[in-house]
Amino acid sequence: MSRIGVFICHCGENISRTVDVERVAREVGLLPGVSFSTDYKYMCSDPGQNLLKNAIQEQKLTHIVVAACSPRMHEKTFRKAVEAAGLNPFLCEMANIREHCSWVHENKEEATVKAVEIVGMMVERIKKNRILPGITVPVTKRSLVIGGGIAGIQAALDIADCGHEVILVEREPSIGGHMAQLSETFPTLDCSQCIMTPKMVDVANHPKITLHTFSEVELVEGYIGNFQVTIKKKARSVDEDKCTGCGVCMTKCPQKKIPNKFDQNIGLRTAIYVPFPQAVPNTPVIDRANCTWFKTGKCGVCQKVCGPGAVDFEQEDRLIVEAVGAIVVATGFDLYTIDEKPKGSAIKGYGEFGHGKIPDVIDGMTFERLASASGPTGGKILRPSDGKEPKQIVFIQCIGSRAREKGISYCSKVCCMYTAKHTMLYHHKVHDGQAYVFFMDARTPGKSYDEFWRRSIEEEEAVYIRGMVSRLYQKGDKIVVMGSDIAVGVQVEIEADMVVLATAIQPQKGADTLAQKLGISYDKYHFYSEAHAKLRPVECATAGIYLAGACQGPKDIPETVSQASAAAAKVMTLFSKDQLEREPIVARVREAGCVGCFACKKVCAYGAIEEKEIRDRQGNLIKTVAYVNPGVCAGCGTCQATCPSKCVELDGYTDEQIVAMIEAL
Amino acid sequence: MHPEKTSHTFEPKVIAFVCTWCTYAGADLAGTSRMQYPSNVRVLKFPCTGRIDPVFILKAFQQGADGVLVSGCHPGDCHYIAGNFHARRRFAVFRKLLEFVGVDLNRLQFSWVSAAEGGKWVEVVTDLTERVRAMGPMTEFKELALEEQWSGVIDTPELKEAFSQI
Amino acid sequence: MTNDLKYSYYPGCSLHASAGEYDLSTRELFRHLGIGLTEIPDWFCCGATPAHNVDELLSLSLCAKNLELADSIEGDVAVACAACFSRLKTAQHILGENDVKRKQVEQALDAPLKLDGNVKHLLEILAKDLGLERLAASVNKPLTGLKVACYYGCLLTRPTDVPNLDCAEAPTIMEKIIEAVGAETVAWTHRLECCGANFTLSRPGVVIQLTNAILDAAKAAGADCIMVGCPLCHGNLDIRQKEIEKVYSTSYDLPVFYLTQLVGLSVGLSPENLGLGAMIVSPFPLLTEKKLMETSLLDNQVSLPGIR
Amino acid sequence: MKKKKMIISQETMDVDFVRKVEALSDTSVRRCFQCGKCSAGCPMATFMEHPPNRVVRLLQLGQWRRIIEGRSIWYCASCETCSTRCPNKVHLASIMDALRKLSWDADGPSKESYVQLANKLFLQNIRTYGRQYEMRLAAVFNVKSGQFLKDLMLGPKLLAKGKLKMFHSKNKNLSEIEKIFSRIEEMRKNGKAL
Repeated sequence: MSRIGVFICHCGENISRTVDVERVAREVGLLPGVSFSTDYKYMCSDPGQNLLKNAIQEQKLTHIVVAACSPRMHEKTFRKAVEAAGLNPFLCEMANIREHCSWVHENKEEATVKAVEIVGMMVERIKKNRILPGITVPVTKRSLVIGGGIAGIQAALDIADCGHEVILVEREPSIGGHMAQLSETFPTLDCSQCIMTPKMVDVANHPKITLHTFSEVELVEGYIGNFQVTIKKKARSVDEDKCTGCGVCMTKCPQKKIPNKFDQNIGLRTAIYVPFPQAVPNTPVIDRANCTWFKTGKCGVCQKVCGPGAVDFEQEDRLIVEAVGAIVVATGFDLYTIDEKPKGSAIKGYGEFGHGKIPDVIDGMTFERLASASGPTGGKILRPSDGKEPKQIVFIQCIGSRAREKGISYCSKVCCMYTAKHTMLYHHKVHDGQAYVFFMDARTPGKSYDEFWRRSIEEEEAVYIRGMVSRLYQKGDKIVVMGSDIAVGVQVEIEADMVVLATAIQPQKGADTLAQKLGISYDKYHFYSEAHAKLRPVECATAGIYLAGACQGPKDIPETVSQASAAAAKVMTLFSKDQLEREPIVARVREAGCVGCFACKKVCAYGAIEEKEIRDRQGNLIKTVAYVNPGVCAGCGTCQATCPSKCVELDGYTDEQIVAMIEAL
Repeated sequence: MHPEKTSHTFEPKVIAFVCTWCTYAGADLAGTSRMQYPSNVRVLKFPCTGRIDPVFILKAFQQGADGVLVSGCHPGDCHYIAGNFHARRRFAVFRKLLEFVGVDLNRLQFSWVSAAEGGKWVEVVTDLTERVRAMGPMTEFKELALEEQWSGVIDTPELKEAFSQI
Repeated sequence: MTNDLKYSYYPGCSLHASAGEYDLSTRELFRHLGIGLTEIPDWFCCGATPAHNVDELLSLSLCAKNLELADSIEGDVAVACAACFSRLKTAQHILGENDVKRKQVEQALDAPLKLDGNVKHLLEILAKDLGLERLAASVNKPLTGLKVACYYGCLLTRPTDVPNLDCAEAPTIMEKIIEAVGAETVAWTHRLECCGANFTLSRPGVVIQLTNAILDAAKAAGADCIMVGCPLCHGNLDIRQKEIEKVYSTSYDLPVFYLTQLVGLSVGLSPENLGLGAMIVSPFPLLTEKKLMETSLLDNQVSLPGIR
Repeated sequence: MKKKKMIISQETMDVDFVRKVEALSDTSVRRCFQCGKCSAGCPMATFMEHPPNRVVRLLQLGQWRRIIEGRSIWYCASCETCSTRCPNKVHLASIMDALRKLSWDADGPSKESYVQLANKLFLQNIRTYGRQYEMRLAAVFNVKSGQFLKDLMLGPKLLAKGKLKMFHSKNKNLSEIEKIFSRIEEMRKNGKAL
């Protein structure tokens, strides 16, 4: 039999002014199960808490109801006090008679009656409360970072600098990502490689970071603090331990005319290659699709010239398994292309711009490679078609972005700024040239950003035209740009030598597949979803997985770096304790009744519900039931309301407790 | 806010099922702002509107509630990502069912009240209370409550006939 | 040649008047290819641009009425005129999506709508239903050496999701057909620009300006002739060509063929049966030069036979 | 030309008119974010005093009188370039149709009477003959517009080529077309049609 203690707080006069607290204590004391009830001036004060603790000891109370302010205010306080007195904290509930009663009513009689009923409801509820033991989850203090761009690099360095091991996985042969491709960066115009490559070297040299390039995440199992990750190391055909990075193989390779993806396919590379000279690691990779040896079985020049004997044609893909406690996803972005898209794709191309078939219509990233001192033209702006210097260059913004018709309605955020930067770089390199920019809005919030944009117009003499371009077509060696200036209200036609399109930022290809492996959610564009748009912007809804950079949405470099450090801080918070403790408000499945319909699994936003097989002693499958992983469950209870056989129960909010409250009316 | 004091012959019972993150906090805000509203409402706190089983609404009517309010975070603001969307779908269907069994849907109110909308909470509660007051007591389901407590004895002619047919 | 293709035929007003040769060559070509073509009895004007410009309900009702008439004949609806094609397709699209408009049209026709008929432009029938391979197989006089500028105009493909004929911005269907019968195509800039047909009556000055740009671009791209699939485009490009040459003091001399005329030539139909004589800019010097026609025919004034 | 100042208030912004346009055209006017792509590609923009993007802008402000007082809508060729290329799926060609219809109904003060006249004759012809009768259309247009000699040089050439028919192919179903026209008129009178 429960011995319930009820404590009514006066809250100074805040409650007692409109609620007759003594009467409440008296009437509640008559309820069955209540063996002690009293009122006190300030329950939350030290003497108040001591009163509570002493009463528990002296009266041998088993359940406590404190009628005072909102539980959002002091529930933790009283549960702590109850715990100190030796009771399970979840055997204490609060009845809100301040915010929901004394403060919102003036008639003392009405307020008192209501207070009695509120406390009565909580008394009936607490009779059904169960002891809830705290949940602890062990934490493996190693982390996985997926993606080796600036986001992944920053997160990996921050975590590793705190002394925790980091496994960094990168799909490409080198880390560096898109930032390594950029020429100069806004708003300061410092060289991207100059600020990026030292960080890449730091990663390579960090004793706590294990780098897996040319590798992909295959499988993720487990939950927060306890993930098992299978990583596929694709066959590089070069032994990373033996290779010294001398580069002789690359100079001797006879296949020299393969378009280099790092240079947006305008530069060329060999079949055994590193994507760019400052690559980390500086170990080449053999592009098997283009290698003579792999195509014909003859050649093998690289193997012959390699001093340390690192070239290994027999190498195969390898799978490795790592145990980690937290995962940072930093897979970055991909650029929209104006090509014709496959039928059925939600995204469309730009037929009006020739579907990418006019050679001197390039995208912003290609312009970066042209402008980069280490790029295929050595930093000269030259047309891909004939190598001439363009004297009239047109930039068009919002290509793919803000284009509902093409299937993308968001703003890509960085294009306004990088286009302004491009006009400056162009003006610095082609003094007698003229840059024109077609734009609809210039979006330049950010420190020193608007000043930068204005500088491109006022000092670097770029001509900005507010209006869009309807069509591009080749006429002789010129590209005719059919645009409009909506401020003047006329059509504008420019015969340009080159056109640069500020194409939209999209998530990486395969972002959805990776999300499914990780069990995290994504939006219709396949950007990953954060747990809360405002207050939990770097965490996934799935516990233990964090987001950094443009995989979550378009971002510039400073923002990406901040988010990466924030994600690292979240990982470090998790790693600060050996055991993860959490409130035991989680759902549980009553396996006997579960019919295995998995309606709960469908509605669970956290992927907390797993399928569990129940077998007899001979190992025969009896049935498959739902299982809630307490480490992952967030305690919303949607599964319980969904369960058709009422076999999921959310601890702390069971049907029994709720019905008891309703029945107390 | 001081609504005119008038005495009523009928004081309805209104039960509010609310989520803890938005509407409960909104009701707290109404309190800290010392707004005034009818004392007829009793609040039941849930982690999320997604937890609210339609059965609770039936149960509340059965237990003599004259009006029921279900309120949570605005769409898109759910603390648990999508719980309120699940709730919204569930209740859209449930309303039809309630209507089918003959409950006047004016007794049941769904709303979104955020943690910042103390004023809206007052408005919603006041409106519902006054509406239900005008409608008079809800009697239909109280009989059901009695039926639920049926002793198991087959003592009426209808029951006897039904039993013999099985 | 036999095949089981059968269509109901909606010629449209122009084909019964100023574009008689389009009608003639279509019938002759389809007969030659063994494709069944039954003219919809007592079809009405689709309303064309003037109707939808000022009275959408009327435009929709006229199209719905024609689709209802077509329903009685076996097969999809074959349409020759790009404007009629666009109107019929648009009506189907709008009436399929907008319930309010659908109900009003039902009321105007005083009958339930029959919109299921598949409306197809001749291009679609040749390139997809018959297929380029079968089309190429029936060629016996390939149009070797003829450089054709394919002119789509505006209504054949726009807007993207409605006619669903080809990509609205980079269509290739005409080029594919004309290459299948042995001719060369030129890449040119103005194949999708509007000729302003809507204003041919009210604002000829506008039309002359727009059409001149198209002719100029075709000439600049090195085309011998232009191919169209629309009697309105033809009206401007062919009938007004001499006038334009006068206004701009230039010379184009670009014969403007209907697609059925060029394809007809390649399968061996005679110039009489294709109504080549009805073209204002005579095609005979060009065809003789390219050895696609016997010289003897040059002196013979081939005239357009009357409409049956 | 002196331009009138635009006085903007809830009274001067005719939201009802905009809603009518939206219902007729089945597209959103508010959605346009004024990128100007429609004006960039419009073959007729050089003939219009308000380029297409500005027509939508004026509509967004509810200033439809400024639109229909001008000739822009009557210079639209209905080529649908704007609708096809609009990044925001605003079906501008349909908006133009709706504006013309509303202006036509109001017998508005348009400057472009030739286009209106041609349209009127075109529809009259359909009502009378069921089909278009090009020769009559052209002849009546010239008479009514007072341009007796317009395109006169084309006539004989077309007749010689058999392109102009002196007599029209008859449609045996004329009563049907008359019924459609009169039903629509009836519906309009009763306010049952857009």
